[in-house]
Amino acid sequence: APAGGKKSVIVIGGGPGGYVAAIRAAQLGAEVTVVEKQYLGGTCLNVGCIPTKCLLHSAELVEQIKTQGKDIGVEVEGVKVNFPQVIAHKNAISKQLTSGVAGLLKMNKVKKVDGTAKFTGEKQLEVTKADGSKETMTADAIIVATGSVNAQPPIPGLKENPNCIDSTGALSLEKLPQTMVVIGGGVIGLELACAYAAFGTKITVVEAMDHMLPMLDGDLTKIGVAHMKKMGMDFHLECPVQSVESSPVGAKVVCKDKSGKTVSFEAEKVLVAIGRKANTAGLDLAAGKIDNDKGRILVNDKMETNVPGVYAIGDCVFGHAQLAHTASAMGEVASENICGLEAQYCEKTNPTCVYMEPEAASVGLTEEQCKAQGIAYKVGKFPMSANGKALILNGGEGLVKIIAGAEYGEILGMHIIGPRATDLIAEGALAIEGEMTLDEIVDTIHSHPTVTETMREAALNAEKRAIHTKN
Amino acid sequence: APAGGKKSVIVIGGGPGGYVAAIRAAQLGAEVTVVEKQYLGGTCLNVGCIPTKCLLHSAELVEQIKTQGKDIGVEVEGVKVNFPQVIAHKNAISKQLTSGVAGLLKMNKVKKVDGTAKFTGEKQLEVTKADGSKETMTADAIIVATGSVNAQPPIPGLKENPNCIDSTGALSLEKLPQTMVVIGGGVIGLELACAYAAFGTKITVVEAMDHMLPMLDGDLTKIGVAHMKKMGMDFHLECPVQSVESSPVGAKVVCKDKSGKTVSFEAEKVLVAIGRKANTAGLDLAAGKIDNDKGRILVNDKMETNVPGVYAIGDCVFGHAQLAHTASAMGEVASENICGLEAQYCEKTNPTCVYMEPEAASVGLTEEQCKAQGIAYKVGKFPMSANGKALILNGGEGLVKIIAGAEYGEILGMHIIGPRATDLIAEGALAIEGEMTLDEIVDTIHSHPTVTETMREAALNAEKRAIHTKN
Amino acid sequence: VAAGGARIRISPLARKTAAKLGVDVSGIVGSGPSGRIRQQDVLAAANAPKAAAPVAA
Ligand SMILES: Cc1cc2nc3c(=O)[nH]c(=O)nc-3n(C[C@H](O)[C@H](O)[C@H](O)COP(=O)(O)OP(=O)(O)OC[C@H]3O[C@@H](n4cnc5c(N)ncnc54)[C@H](O)[C@@H]3O)c2cc1C
Ligand SMILES: Cc1cc2nc3c(=O)[nH]c(=O)nc-3n(C[C@H](O)[C@H](O)[C@H](O)COP(=O)(O)OP(=O)(O)OC[C@H]3O[C@@H](n4cnc5c(N)ncnc54)[C@H](O)[C@@H]3O)c2cc1C
Repeated sequence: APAGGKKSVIVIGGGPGGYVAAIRAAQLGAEVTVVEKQYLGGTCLNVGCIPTKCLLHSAELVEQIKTQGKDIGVEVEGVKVNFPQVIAHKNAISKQLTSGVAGLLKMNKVKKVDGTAKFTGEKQLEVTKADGSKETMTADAIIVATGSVNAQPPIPGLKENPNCIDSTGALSLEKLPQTMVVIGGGVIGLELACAYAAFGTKITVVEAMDHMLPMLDGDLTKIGVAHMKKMGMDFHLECPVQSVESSPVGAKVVCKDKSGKTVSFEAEKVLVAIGRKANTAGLDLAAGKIDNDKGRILVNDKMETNVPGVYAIGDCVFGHAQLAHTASAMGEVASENICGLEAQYCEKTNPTCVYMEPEAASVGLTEEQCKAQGIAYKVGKFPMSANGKALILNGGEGLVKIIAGAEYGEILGMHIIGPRATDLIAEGALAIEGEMTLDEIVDTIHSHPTVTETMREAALNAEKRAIHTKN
Repeated sequence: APAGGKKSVIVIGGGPGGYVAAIRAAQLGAEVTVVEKQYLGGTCLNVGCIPTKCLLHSAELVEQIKTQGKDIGVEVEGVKVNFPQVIAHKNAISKQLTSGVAGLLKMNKVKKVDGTAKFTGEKQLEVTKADGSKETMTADAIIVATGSVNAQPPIPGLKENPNCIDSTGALSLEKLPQTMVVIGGGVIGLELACAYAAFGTKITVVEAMDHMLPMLDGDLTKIGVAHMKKMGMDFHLECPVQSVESSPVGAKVVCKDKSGKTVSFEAEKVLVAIGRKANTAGLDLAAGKIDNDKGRILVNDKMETNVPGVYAIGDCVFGHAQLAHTASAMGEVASENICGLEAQYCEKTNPTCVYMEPEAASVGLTEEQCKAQGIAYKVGKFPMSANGKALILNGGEGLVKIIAGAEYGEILGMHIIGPRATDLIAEGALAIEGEMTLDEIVDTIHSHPTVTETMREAALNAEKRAIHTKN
Repeated sequence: VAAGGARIRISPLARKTAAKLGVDVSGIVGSGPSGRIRQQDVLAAANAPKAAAPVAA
C-alpha cells in the first residue's frame, strides 16, 4: 500500500467504466493504476458509441440533403458518399477522444500499464505486458471493468464466412457494400442499418422475435420502424436464421419465416448483431473466487463483488443495461465506496437512447412495465407534428409520451421519438431524480420554438389540458 | 354575460399570447371571442419566431454542407441556394401552423372576429370589422394581447429609402441581396444576419453599444461572435448610425466610429433591427383608462391592469422579455385568474434563446447579475470541445456554464452555447423550478453520447470534481 | 417519509436549508405545486415564533 494512508487501486480495463473510475479514485486521493490490453476508451470510443454516431452524423447529412434539401431551398447536384472519408473522419474523432482520455489520466496522475490482467488468486493479479513479460500485482482495491464483446451465435456456416461481420467490422469496412443483411433488430444492428441505408446500401433486417428494439415503448418503435421502411429498409420478423451459406454475392442467410417456410436473403455483407457478452473469459474469475453468472460478474449496488476489495462495473456485470453511461456511473460509485464515501448505483434515472432517424430515448417506466408492476398511472402524449420546431427540423415525425403516477402525478417514465430526443430525455431523467410531478413540468416555462415544448404539452395532456392538441 | 354562469372573455389579438389565453379560458368553461385584425399566430407564426427559424434551418444545411461535408465524407457538386424556395418553404410552414391554430380555436369553440378593436370606455370596446362595419363589445373580462411592432429609429434618410427594411421585410425578400448592413446587434438582427450570411450575403453589423446580445452571458456572446466572424460577417461596435443616404448600390449607412470619425457602409439592403415597441397606439388606452408607460401596459403578476376585468399579456405589457413563450405563459395565467383559479406569472424559469450558430440559451441569473445583487455563488464550466457528441455535431464549439448558490448549491442560472443549446436549456429551467441543487444534476445519469453530458460535467466542475476536464 | 408514513414533498434546496437551520419539516405546509415544500416555507417556519412551531420529535 502506498505511503501516507493513500489507498491503492487497480482498474482492469480503460473503457468508459474503467477510466472514469480511475479518475474519480484519483480525485479522491487514491494511487491508481489502469491495466488496459488494447485501447483507452474501450468499446465506447473505439468501436462503439462514438464511431457509430460519427457514421450516423454523416448519414444524417446525406439524408437531410436528399429528403429536405430541395424543399427548403438548398439545392445540390448529386450527393456522393466518400465512404473511406466517412471512416477516416470516424477514426479522427475516435483518436481525438482517446488521446483526450490519455491526457486526463496523466493529468490525474493515473498510472497506465499496457497489458492483459487475469486473476491468479483472491485479489491477486498477473499482468502480461505488451513485451510478453509478466508481473504480479495487487492493491487495496481492484475494479474489474473489462467490458463486453460481440456475441457470435452458433449458426452453421456463419463463422467460416468472411462476409459475415460484427459491429466492429461494420465500422471499418473499406468500401460501401451494395447490399447488407442485418441479423438482429436491436439497437446496435438498427443504428448501423440506418447509417448504411442512408449511404445507399440496400438493407434487409431479419429478427427472430416478433418485434424490434425491445427496450423501447411500443409506440416509439412503431414510428422508428415506419421511418426506416421509408428509407427503403426491409424487415422480416419472426424469421430466425437457420444457417449461412456461401454465395457469389457474398453470403446467403437462410431463415425460417413465420409460416415455417424456408426463405433466404443474399447480400455482400451480413452484419451479425445479436447481442454482447461479458468479456471475462480470459480473466480467470474462478481463480479470483469471484461469483458470476455465466461470466457476468455479480455485484451489489455498491459495485462490490463477493470478494472484499474487488469491485466490478460496466458491461462485465450481471443484470444491467450495457451502456457507456451506466459503466461510468458505476465507476464513480465503485471509486467513491473504495475511497471512504457512501455511494449506491441507482438505475431509475438511467436513460436509453437509440440514435436512429428520428432519435428515440426513454427513461423510467414504460406503460407495459407499469401494468406488469400493478402501478396506477396516467399517460400524456403529444405528437411532434404539432410542434413548430420539430416541423422545421424533421417534418414533425415523432411523439412524446409521459407516464405519471395516478394519484400524485409524479413522473414515472418519459419516452420520446423525434428530433433531438436523446438530449430531450435529460429533462425526464432530472424530473425522476427530483421526484417531480406533472405540475412542475407544467410550471416550468419551455422556450419557443424548441422541441422541449412537446414535453410540457405531454404533461398538460396527462392532465387533459394540453393547449396544442386534442385532450 | 352568457347563460349558465359561464364567464365571457374577449381576447384582443390572436398571437401566441392571445390564442393560448383563449384556448385556456375555453378549457376552463368560458365563452371566448378572439378579435384579430390581421393573422392568427401573430408576429410569432407569421413574421417572427417560426419564419426566422425556417430560414435558419435552410441556412444551417448550407453551412453544414460547406463546412463539414467534405470532412465527414459527404460530397456535393456545388450548393445552390434557391432563395425563392427558402421563402416558399417558410410560408408553407407558417401556413401549416396558423391553420393549426385556427383548428384549435374551432375545436375549443372559441369565436373569432376579424377586426380591429379599440377602447371607447372602461371595459368598452369598439371593433371595426373587415367590411368596415363597427360593433360595440364588452365581456366579463377582456385580455389585451396586441403584441408589438418593429420600432423605427428617427435616423435621417432611413424612412425614405425603400432599401431599408425591418425584420418583416427581411423575411419576404424576392431575391437574395449580395450585401446587407444590419443596424443593431440584438437577437433579431443577428439571427437574420446569420441566415443571410450562410446564404451568401456579405453582412456588416453596426451597433451603437460596445457589445452585442446584451441578454446573454458575456462568455457566450464571445463564442457566438467569433463564429459569426468565421462566417465572414463584419462587426462595428460603438458605431452609432447618423444617417442613411441613397446609393447606387441600394443604401449608404453613415456612422460615427469609436474615434469620432465618420465611416459609411453601402449595401443592397439595410436591415433595421433596433428593437420592438408595444403595439397599442391604435387601442386608445386612455379611453379605456388603462395605465401604461409610453404605451406599454402596466400589469401585476396576475396579469391584471388597473381596470378590474381588464388583463394584458405578452409583448404589449411593460417590463418583461418580449418572447413568445412569455406571452403564452402570461396568457394561461390571465385566463386562469379570470376563470376562478389562482395563478401568478413567475419569470424565474423563463429561458432566452438565440438561434445563431451555434445555438445559445440562458435561464436564471448570470454571473453579472449575481454580483450586482450581492448573491454568493459558485460557477461550473465545461467546454463543448470535451464532449464527444458536440465534437461530432459541430466540432465542439461552445460552452456550458452553471451558476449555483455558494452555500446550498441551488441552481441559480444556466448558460449554454453549443449544439442543441435551445433544447438543453429545459433541464436548467426545470432545475430552477424544482429548487434543485448541483447534487441532483450530478446524481442524474446523463446518457452517452449526448450533449447533455456537458450539463452534468459543468455541475461537477462547480464542485471541483469534473471527470472530463481540469477542475 | 413523515411520521405517519405519508410522503413529504420537499425541494432539495428546502431539505438542505431545513437541515442547516434545524427546522422540522414534517409540520410545514408547502407552497409549491401539490404542496411541495420550498425554501421560502422552511425559512418562514424558521422565523415563526417558537410557540407556533411544531413540537420537535
Ligand atoms: C456498436 C456499438 C454501439 C454502441 N453505442 C452505444 C451508445 O450509443 N450509448 C451507450 O451508452 N452505449 C453504447 N454501446 C455500449 C458501450 O460501448 C458499452 O456499454 C461501454 O463501452 C461499456 O463500457 P465498459 O467500460 O464496461 O467496457 P468496454 O468499453 O468494453 O471497455 C473494456 C476495456 O477493458 C479492456 N480489457 C478487457 N479485458 C481486459 C484484461 N483482461 N486486461 C486488461 N484490459 C482488458 C478492453 O480492451 C477494453 O478497453 C455501444 C456498443 C457497441 C458495440
Ligand atoms: C423576427 C422575429 C423573431 C422572433 N423570434 C423569437 C423567438 O425565436 N422566440 C421567441 O420567444 N420570440 C421571438 N420573437 C418575439 C415573438 O414573436 C413575440 O414575443 C410574440 O409574438 C409576442 O406574442 P403576442 O401574442 O404578445 O403578440 P403578437 O405575436 O405580436 O400578436 C399580436 C396580435 O394582435 C393583433 N392585433 C394588434 N392590435 C390589434 C387590435 N387593435 N385589434 C385586433 N387585433 C390586434 C396583431 O395583428 C397580432 O396578430 C421574435 C420576433 C421577431 C420580430
